[in-house]
Amino acid sequence: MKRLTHDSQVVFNRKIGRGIFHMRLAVKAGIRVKPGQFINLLVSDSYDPLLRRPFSVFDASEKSIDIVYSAIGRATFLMSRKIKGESLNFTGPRGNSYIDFITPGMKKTLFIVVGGGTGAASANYLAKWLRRAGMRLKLIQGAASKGLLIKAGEFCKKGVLFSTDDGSAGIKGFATDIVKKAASVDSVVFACGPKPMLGALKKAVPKGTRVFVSLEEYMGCGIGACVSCVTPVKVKNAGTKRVKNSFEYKRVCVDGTVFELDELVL
Amino acid sequence: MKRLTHDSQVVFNRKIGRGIFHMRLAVKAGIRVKPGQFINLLVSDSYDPLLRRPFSVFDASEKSIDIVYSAIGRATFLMSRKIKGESLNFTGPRGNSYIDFITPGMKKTLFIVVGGGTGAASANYLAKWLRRAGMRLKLIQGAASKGLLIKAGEFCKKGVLFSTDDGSAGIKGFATDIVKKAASVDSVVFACGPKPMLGALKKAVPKGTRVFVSLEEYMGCGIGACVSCVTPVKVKNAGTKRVKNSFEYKRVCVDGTVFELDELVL
Amino acid sequence: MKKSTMKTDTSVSIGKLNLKNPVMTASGTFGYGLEFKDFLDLEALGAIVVKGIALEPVLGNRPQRIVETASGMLNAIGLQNIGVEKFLSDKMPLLARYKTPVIANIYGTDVKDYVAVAERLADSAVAGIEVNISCPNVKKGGLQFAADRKAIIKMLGGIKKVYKKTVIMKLSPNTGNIEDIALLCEDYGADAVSLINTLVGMAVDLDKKTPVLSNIYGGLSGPAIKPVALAMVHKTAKRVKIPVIGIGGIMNYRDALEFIIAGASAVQIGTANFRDPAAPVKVAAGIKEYLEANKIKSVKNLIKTLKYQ
Amino acid sequence: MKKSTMKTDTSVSIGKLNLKNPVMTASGTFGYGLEFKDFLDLEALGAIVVKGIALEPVLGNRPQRIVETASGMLNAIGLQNIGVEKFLSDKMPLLARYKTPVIANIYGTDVKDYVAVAERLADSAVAGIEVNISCPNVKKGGLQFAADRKAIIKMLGGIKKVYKKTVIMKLSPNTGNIEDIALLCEDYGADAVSLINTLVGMAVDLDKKTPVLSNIYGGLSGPAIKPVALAMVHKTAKRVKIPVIGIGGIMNYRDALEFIIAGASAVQIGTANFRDPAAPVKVAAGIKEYLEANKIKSVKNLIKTLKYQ
Ligand SMILES: Cc1cc2nc3c(=O)[nH]c(=O)nc-3n(C[C@H](O)[C@H](O)[C@H](O)COP(=O)(O)OP(=O)(O)OC[C@H]3O[C@@H](n4cnc5c(N)ncnc54)[C@H](O)[C@@H]3O)c2cc1C
Ligand SMILES: Cc1cc2nc3c(=O)[nH]c(=O)nc-3n(C[C@H](O)[C@H](O)[C@H](O)COP(=O)(O)OP(=O)(O)OC[C@H]3O[C@@H](n4cnc5c(N)ncnc54)[C@H](O)[C@@H]3O)c2cc1C
Ligand SMILES: Cc1cc2nc3c(=O)[nH]c(=O)nc-3n(C[C@H](O)[C@H](O)[C@H](O)COP(=O)(O)O)c2cc1C
Ligand SMILES: Cc1cc2nc3c(=O)[nH]c(=O)nc-3n(C[C@H](O)[C@H](O)[C@H](O)COP(=O)(O)O)c2cc1C
Ligand code: FES
Ligand code: FES
Repeated sequence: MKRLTHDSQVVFNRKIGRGIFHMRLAVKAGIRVKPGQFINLLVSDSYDPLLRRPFSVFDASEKSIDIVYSAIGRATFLMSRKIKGESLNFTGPRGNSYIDFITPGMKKTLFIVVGGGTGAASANYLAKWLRRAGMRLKLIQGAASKGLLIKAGEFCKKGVLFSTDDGSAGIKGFATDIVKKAASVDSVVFACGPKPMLGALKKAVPKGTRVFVSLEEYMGCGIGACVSCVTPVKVKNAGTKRVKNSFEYKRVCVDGTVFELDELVL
Repeated sequence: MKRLTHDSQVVFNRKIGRGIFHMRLAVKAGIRVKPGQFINLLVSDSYDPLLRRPFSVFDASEKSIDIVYSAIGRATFLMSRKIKGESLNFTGPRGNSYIDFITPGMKKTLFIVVGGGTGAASANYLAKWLRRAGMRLKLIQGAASKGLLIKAGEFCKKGVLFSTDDGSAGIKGFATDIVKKAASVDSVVFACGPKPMLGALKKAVPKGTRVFVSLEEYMGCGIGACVSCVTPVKVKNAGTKRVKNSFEYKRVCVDGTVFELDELVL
Repeated sequence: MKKSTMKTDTSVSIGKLNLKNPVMTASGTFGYGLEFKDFLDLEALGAIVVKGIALEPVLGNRPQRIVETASGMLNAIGLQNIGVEKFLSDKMPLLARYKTPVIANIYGTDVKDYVAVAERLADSAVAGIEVNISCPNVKKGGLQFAADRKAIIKMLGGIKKVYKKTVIMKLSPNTGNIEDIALLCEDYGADAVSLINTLVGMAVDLDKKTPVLSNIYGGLSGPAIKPVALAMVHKTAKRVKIPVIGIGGIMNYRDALEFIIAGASAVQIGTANFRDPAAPVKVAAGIKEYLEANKIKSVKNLIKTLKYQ
Repeated sequence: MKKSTMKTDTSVSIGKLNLKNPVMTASGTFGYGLEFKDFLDLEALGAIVVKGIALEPVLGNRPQRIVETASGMLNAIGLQNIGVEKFLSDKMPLLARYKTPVIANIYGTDVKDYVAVAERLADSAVAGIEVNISCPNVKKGGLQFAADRKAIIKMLGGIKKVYKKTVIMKLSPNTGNIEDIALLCEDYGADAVSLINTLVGMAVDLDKKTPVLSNIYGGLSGPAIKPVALAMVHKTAKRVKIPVIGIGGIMNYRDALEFIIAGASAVQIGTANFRDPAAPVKVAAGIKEYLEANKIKSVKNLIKTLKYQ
């Protein structure tokens, strides 16, 4: 019981880009996080902001969980002011994982891992996992401009490819442009980023390439109870007598966040 | 214009008793504060807490304003966590002053200054003023117990008298017990403290002694506009044809906070 | 002192139901209950009120379905649910394992539908029903019943005929006369009333110049509405004899006790579950501690004890 | 480019009134205006709406009169005011010095009183009246008129006969049909409607077991009610042709623009004045900057421009 609510302490909370912060939370040993999962942070004792805020796990160890976040609104501004030693409560980790989709047959597969914007957070942890598992891997990060690139963790390693919309770092263009060159039907793409990027991915890869994406939706509970975070997913056998609708709503927080791109109604 | 709204920075925010804090705010030079006045602090960017919170000025210099506060609820808890350098906005100083009631004929008068609980804040600044003006003065502070006594500023000087309800410091009993011994018809009493203490004062002094008290009421605006902080004050010529009511409501924030005890309907 | 008088009694009665404590979960904020089993002891709850159930499955509204507001949130889920059949076959057997009464929140698009769902639940393990005539987020089956006296009379008549266990009517704050509707429900056989459902609200996205919610309007819940809920519970409890269940912005045991003192016989915890999934059991525990600390034998002795100055 | 088209136009019309910008102060939160002259430039306001004025002075309710709630506050001032005579002799001459229209918020305990105050103001420097039929904090003259169609018809008939300048009806959110009441006001000659007044609410002091406010109930205002206000403004603006003035939890220029896009022709700033006494001029300045930054010639081009997905 209650094993999914945790009190943690801020270890550090560094600015690592334009409005982007890297926060490490110290947790009691024994929390297992799979790549792609998120935690749901209670940012304030006050009722404004009221709801928890979900963040993908950027990195995790036995005793800590890292997130990388962009200070864009009320809760994230408050977070950016937290200092070492302050307490933060979170629920989770929750959600499925990219690696749930890895089958034994994928031992030789090239995994193309793409993070757009703060979507790079879960891409980092996934890349680390794949590297440690000895998988073949290409890591790509796209951002609007140099200052918004997240240069931490796996993204400091050699061989990572970057793109910026304005060309201020890496190639000028979108992360999907890099994917286009790298992807083949035999590769598997894992991606997290803004909706338009996920849409563009579909066109960037050869037909038949398997693409899995992690979605972000506005969350109420983060534990599957309120059905607010839903996304439309195609229904098999749609149009038959028993199945009236061509899609159903699935909960991003527990049915995802990772879905196969082909199944989504984008 | 706008000269009554100020941005200030926390210089220090020390714990000086059980749940009691002494905070110094650095202000632009030129704010004049009279003893008994208060400032109205905006504690948080969040809308919860929503309203400003009023605090009596405990001390003031050309470049700083001090307050002493008890952390009893949401806003004051937030205040207690503020650290050096953080910004706080306040309106004021507002309200009348104890010294508005000092007449030229009071040069030789003994001023009995009483602070009960956090009411000691304004008593301190008043005592400092009286001492500097070369007036005769007896300073008294009452609290529930030793840990709640405010030992700072004038209260560290010799000759101050203390009372605690439980006898853990000073005399055992109420501040009004000390007043009883000290007061004569020729003395003037200035007091700030909880309502029961102010009521007890009436009985503690010889008939005819002038007593002035600073009131605390729940405040909306702190600038005289919302008529929420009112207290009933006796009306002269009540019962005559023109004056129907025996009392009228006066605003504590601008008509007070200091009233002559005799005029109040307690 | 006799032993029996020393134990603190937190139980309350709602219609034919005896609850071990006055704390229920609010419909729509607690899923089908099972989602919370890793966060709290489901048996420490007074009752579990599940997500609104209709005769047929409902897809619900397009996203975006919720948005945070100052100390509150708007939701326009559109009553997405799996339908009564699937609820009975897939969820209820799992829920029935816990020693906590399950109350089914029901709704329909017309009176007939409501009655049909009630009838289908009559012989199930469900301990009682809460009839939602107050959802602001669906075109039909929501607010049009909230203040429609004739429809309510017809609905209660139909339901009482087919459903013999406890019937709670869930009332809308979006009327000028919630007490009158409560009285009407009492007159026509409701065992209890629960209030409030959400207040109709709206959020605008200034950058896109569109409503934030796909449904345009949503229901406001959370601490923001607590004062409104308290006033309505107080006004209603003064008028009716049946139990009033207080709902709206209850975040902790102190909030809950305020509702109870103001007239509520039990409370429901809604939005608080999103901030703290263990909130309902913390509220129940807090009430018990309060009773013990203040040497109050039974929580019943607190109901409607507000004093006036 | 012609010079005249280059200037950003923030003016709006409400009835016969031309306001230099759409930002007014909300009655009861801005005193008689003069209290704020050290905090802002009174001439930078679209209009000053003063505290509710009655025929005779009113003492108001016993303290405690207000209390903070989550992102909101309850007030039960009880319409303490100095009466229309004293307002005209003591306050209006000082207010009239500023180049900003003054709107008098008026109320009475019966229709006759309302009409009498309006008549007394007819030849004064007051530029318009706002008729408060929605105060939740007085036994008479408040909510009983809020949804009473006959009384409203009678009241508007009486007022329009004696008062020829702009008449704004201030509506209550404590009804199920604010749009219908707005339509009625339009039909019977109101020049504009303003909404919302406060929502009826209550706070309980758990330690004392009493209501916090001496009046038991109070009116809820502030950011907490903004979603409710936005929904009502949006619904009303869809139905009526006269201008709608949006009120409720507006704290900054972005909030104000949300109301305008949703259908408001002007806005009023209430509780925000307590947090920041300069709020109304900051809102006005923010709107102007927004128009300039987005190259929108006139704020009128934003009114009711909400798009639907
Ligand atoms: C599964 C998931 C993983 C995420 N991971 C990251 C991450 O690693 N790094 C990162 O910077 N951001 C991440 N986000 C987004 C992050 O949750 C939002 O940026 C954050 O909630 C904004 O809060 P705010 O109060 O600062 O902004 P606000 O001013 O409240 O809102 C700004 C925007 O943030 C989003 N948002 C606000 N509240 C919620 C909520 N309760 N649930 C979901 N979205 C919300 C909305 O799109 C909103 O328009 C993730 C979101 C999800 C759903
Ligand atoms: C003129 C004046 C001078 C004051 N000086 C001091 C001082 O020097 N030191 C000190 O410790 N306290 C002082 N107070 C009291 C102080 O303002 C309250 O303790 C503080 O507002 C509590 O806020 P909170 O959020 O922590 O408590 P909450 O949990 O919000 O409320 C606790 C209690 O604080 C009081 N309170 C809350 N909000 C307000 C408000 N807006 N206006 C007035 N009272 C309120 C109420 O009595 C309430 O029951 C003064 C009050 C006034 C009116
Ligand atoms: C996301 C969400 C979904 C809801 N769904 C339902 C529902 O299906 N049936 C119902 O009667 N009430 C529903 N409600 C209303 C709640 O049960 C409750 O009445 C309301 O939220 C006020 O309580 P709170 O402030 O504690 O949340 C829902 C509320 C929320 C926030
Ligand atoms: C302290 C206070 C006093 C008020 N007095 C009046 C009044 O006299 N007449 C009136 O029509 N509205 C009165 N109101 C209501 C406001 O004008 C406004 O409609 C309401 O507060 C909602 O706006 P807000 O959320 O911006 O405060 C009062 C509100 C407050 C907070
Ligand atoms: S956030 Fe509640 S179901 Fe996903
Ligand atoms: S606090 Fe508003 S008048 Fe005193």
